[in-house]
Amino acid sequence: MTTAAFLSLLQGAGVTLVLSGAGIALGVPLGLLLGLIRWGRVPVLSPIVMVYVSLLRSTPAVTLCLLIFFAIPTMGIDIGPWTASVLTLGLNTAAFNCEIWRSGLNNFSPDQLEAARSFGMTPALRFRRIIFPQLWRACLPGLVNEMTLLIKSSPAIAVVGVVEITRAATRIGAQTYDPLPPMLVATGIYIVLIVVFVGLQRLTERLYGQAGAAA
Amino acid sequence: MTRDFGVVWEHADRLVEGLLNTIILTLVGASLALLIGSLVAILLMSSSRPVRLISQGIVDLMRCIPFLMLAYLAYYGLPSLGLNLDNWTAGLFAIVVYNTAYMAEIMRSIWIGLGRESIEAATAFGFRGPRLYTRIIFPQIFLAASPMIGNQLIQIIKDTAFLTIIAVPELTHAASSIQSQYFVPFAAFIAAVLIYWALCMLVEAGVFVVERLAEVRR
Amino acid sequence: ATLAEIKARGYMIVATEDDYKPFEFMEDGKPTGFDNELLAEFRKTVPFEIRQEVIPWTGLLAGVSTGKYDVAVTAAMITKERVKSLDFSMPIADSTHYYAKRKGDDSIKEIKDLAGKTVGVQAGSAQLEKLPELEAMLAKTGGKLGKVVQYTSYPEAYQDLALKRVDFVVNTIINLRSLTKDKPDTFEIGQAVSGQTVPAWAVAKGNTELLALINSFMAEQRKSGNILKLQEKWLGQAFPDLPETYQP
Amino acid sequence: MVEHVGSTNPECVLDIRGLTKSFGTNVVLDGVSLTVERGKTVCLLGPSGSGKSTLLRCVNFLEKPDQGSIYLSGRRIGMREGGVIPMSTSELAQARARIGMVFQHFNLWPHLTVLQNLIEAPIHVQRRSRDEVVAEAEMLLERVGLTDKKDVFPNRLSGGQKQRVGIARALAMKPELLLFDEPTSALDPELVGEVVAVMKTLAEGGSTMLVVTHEMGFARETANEVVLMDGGRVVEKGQPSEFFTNPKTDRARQFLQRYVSA
Amino acid sequence: MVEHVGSTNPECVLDIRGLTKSFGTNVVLDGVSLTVERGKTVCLLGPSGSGKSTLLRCVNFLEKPDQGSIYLSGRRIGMREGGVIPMSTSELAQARARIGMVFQHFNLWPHLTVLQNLIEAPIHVQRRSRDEVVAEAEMLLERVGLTDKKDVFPNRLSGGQKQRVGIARALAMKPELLLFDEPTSALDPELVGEVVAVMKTLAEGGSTMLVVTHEMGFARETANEVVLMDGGRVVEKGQPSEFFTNPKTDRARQFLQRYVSA
Ligand SMILES: Nc1ncnc2c1ncn2[C@@H]1O[C@H](COP(=O)(O)OP(=O)(O)OP(=O)(O)O)[C@@H](O)[C@H]1O
Ligand SMILES: Nc1ncnc2c1ncn2[C@@H]1O[C@H](COP(=O)(O)OP(=O)(O)OP(=O)(O)O)[C@@H](O)[C@H]1O
Ligand SMILES: [Mg+2]
Ligand SMILES: [Mg+2]
Repeated sequence: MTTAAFLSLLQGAGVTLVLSGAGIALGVPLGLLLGLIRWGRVPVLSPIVMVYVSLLRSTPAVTLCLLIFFAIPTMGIDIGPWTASVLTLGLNTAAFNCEIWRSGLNNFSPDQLEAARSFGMTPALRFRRIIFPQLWRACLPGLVNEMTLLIKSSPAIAVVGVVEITRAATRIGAQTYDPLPPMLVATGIYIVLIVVFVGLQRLTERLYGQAGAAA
Repeated sequence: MTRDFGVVWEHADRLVEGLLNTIILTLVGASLALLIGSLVAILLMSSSRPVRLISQGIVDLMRCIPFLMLAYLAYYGLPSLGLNLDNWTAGLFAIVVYNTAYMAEIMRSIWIGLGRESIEAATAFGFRGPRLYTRIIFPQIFLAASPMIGNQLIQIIKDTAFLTIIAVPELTHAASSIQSQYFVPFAAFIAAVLIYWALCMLVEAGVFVVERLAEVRR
Repeated sequence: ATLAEIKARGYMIVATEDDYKPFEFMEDGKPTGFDNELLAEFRKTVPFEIRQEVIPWTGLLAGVSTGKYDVAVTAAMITKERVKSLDFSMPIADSTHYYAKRKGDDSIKEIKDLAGKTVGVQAGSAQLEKLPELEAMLAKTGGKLGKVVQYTSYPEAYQDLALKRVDFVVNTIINLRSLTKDKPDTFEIGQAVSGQTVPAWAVAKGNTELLALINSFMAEQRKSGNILKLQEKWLGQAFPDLPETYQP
Repeated sequence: MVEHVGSTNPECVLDIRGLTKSFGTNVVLDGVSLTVERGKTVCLLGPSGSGKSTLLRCVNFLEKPDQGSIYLSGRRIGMREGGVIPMSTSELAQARARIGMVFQHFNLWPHLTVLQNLIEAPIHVQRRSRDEVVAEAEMLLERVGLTDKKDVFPNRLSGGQKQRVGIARALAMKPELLLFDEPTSALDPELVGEVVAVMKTLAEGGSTMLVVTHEMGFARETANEVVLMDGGRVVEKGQPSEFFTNPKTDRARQFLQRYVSA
Repeated sequence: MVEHVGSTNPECVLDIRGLTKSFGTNVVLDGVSLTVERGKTVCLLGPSGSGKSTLLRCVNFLEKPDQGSIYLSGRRIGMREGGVIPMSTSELAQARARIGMVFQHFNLWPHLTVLQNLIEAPIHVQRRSRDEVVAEAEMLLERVGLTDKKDVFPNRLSGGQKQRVGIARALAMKPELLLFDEPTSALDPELVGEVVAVMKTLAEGGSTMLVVTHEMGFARETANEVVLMDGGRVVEKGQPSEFFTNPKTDRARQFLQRYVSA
């Protein structure tokens, strides 16, 4: 493999990182919002979220991306490949994150909530001061798991012409008729990217491990 | 659009064939991943530190490799080591190895929270080895982990779609072949999504049933 | 968009592929190949800007038919199914189908040897549609078509041919020539397995004015002989006798 | 009985009138009336399932009563004046902040240190100044003998220490009324003493307390009044000296029996 | 002290000799010797942390003792005869099946119904026939008064009911010895009585029992012998009548004090 080819893979890695990061930044809070709606059994919205989660979890990312990129513009909203990619990754991961947040909320100690209620905390204050500081720690392994899956599913967005790692590798393979070496290098890059996320998770767990244990 | 769906309908037999292959891959892959994942979970919970660290390392590595790459390497990479698997074997191999890691990690996380009490009682009553696992520990893990195992089963169903790259004729393969051959851009994919959705709802229904079972015991 | 709309907004969007050597592929991050050089010529003749999107085959024709892109600047084979929703320009090459085999594979010497052997093609491709023609040829000598393995793209199919997982791959002569030029020690080209097939650029069905503009450019290129030079350079052979129009 | 409006006795901190509460068909509280005067300690006794916890939870409206009214220092809780319109969540939150509650299982917030547990609600609910609250919290920790545990997380404390933090946390709100729900029954016999001692000093220091407990020793020595509940009703009320030595009802005699044998 | 081999008294079901156990530098058992004769009930008393639970856990080898030996009906536990080679896990499992254990927190198996909890170990560990075991389990459930809860999951039971199931589960193994670790201390005062009653009938029915408890009433009325532990040692042993009215050591007097005030 030539240096130029390697550089193009690195460039692809940058694209993967930026788009995955944006997808995570969209999907994690959105998932929390959806999870709260389900947890709080908000009338009307809750069943809608349920269907959303079911449908999006089962839609392959490639399909979702094609639909967003080609179908939404026919409704008169113009959408670029980057926007479509971020939407694809974010909307998809939000569905999975909704379930992760929800199971965290379901397992949240009713005793502590009751204490907070009896101390006069309003729902918003309870969420901000009591629930969330503990919830994110409990959900972190699940969320990071999902982040790794998101990065891995990101090659799907190549269908709209975004050149991320896998696409860059494919291009090199198509030029040289020898797809294996670029694929191997790409795999190495993925491992490096994802190890960073998993490592950050481990680090956070260790930092907060002691305070996070149940009383 | 209706014409497009007509075209898809005409070739429904190809979708059905793809669907069957997807189901076979999912069933075989998921069963093996659950089975081997249980064994790996035992290693992850081993009292021996080296065993724990090594199995943890392998599980983490699998979670870092994209599934697509794993499938690709199993199919195109292993031959250079002299191991020439056909696309079905390579695909299944990738599904099993990859999901075993996730399943094992899921079961470990539940196992940790299981509480020592019931396991200690079992030991005190003379349970050990395989019986301790099959009678006391894993039934409780499966009851508690059903939502997460369900999540992973859905991942397996969707992972099978990646096997199209190594020419395993599953559902997505059939859909994309219909779409580009007869040029029905959305209809074929929408049909595929609906079929995938139906499959995932089967999984969700299963999770629902197990969750009810768990709830009466909780 | 129609020609009027394109002129009004000042630019046209074309879509090309990135892994379809020798027609379009990426070299050091830049699109190159036959179609890209032809596109460069086209750029010189039009009074508006041309924006280029480089995307995988999967979404390409869908993008043109939904109006996301105006022209598919790629070697899209003209087939019965495609003319239902797309309009094709003058053919840009002749891409009759041949088979390629492993170099030195003596079990395949002529068409009839292909009977019962495993074949690799791209899923949903025009090539796949040509297989019935091969089946008919084999039937004449009492043979049958063997197992068909479909790939998402050709590089994987070639890889499997080298690994002996398939016995031959069917693709256009142009693609195969490019392959054997790069890997002369591994692959070798056999005989034609179909009648004449031609690729062309495509626009959305009914976008007649735009098609006319493209066709007049193509006619120009044929007249000046420029297109023959490009064919010689990229496809390894000039095709001076291409038809004006082609009915699949 | 006609419901009279407002409290007739200005010394009445808590005034519960005709409280009724059912879960489904299960009538858990069946017309309970009860008052607690300023500075007094009332002990609520009764067998399991008699509705003691439910009564406490109704007082700060963690459960919504079906009928009846509750007045805290003369002001209605849960309902706006008149008793028809329910309070908004923010009004309810402010009302709850006037009542301190101590739980059987402590219910400390595990992500906050001991000191942070104490100052959390005063700062964020009562919006008092941080400096003032911290100074006060430190005094409270001294009072329950936990100054050295200030910056420790709850999981590092023993049960008795946790409960003392729980009490200090309730006190930090400067509540008009303190509710205790079996504060010692999750503790090892060893550790009960330290918590009871703190509660005694509170009672003697003039706090107004309503205490559900199984600690007969505490009730006998510290309570100003003892209330026995059974099946959602108050079956006997009285001075502890009276109640323990000379119970008026059969039910009370029967109930006390159990504690004599131990 | 020279370790003698085998039991000298054939009536001795449990014979513990010079048991020592440390966790790190913390010496939890410091040379404990103790015997329980067939059909007798021995109560083990002592403050929190004195090593009572650890002693019980050593008896069925849930903890491995550092030194000393344990004999069950004359057969060494945890070690093969000679005391050098440890038992294999399967030998250990068979030995454990001869001892029934009742836990403070019941430790029922939550995924199994009450009946399934009872028959699980007899069928899968002792490999007895299912029909026989079920018939017996139903009799046991009748004995602890829970026939109607047969097909219910443990989470639907009150604490007292759970513990009665825990006892029946231990009995279903037909153990030679029953160990109880504070079987009533996780129960509401209400519910203690029903469990103590079941234990009394067992003791009177001739079961051999070693009971760690804080229930002085049970110890006084039912035990054949009372053993007081402190700091990992046995500090006093004796008949309950002696022990409770006229303790010989200061430590015992001090210990009993705490229970008088309650
Ligand atoms: N949220 C609820 N839903 C349904 N029933 C409930 C609920 N909370 C309490 N109960 C029922 O109300 C009755 C009274 O319960 P409560 O907890 O008030 O009793 P208690 O006197 O505090 O008993 P204990 O001494 O066991 O704490 C019980 O029968 C209980 O099952
Ligand atoms: N697994 C262990 N690791 C380390 N220390 C332990 C372990 N188990 C018990 N200990 C320590 O051993 C000592 C005795 O514990 P044990 O549980 O036997 O006491 P106990 O008499 O049963 O007390 P309690 O009445 O509180 O149950 C305690 O100091 C305890 O902290
Ligand atoms: Mg209660
Ligand atoms: Mg103990």
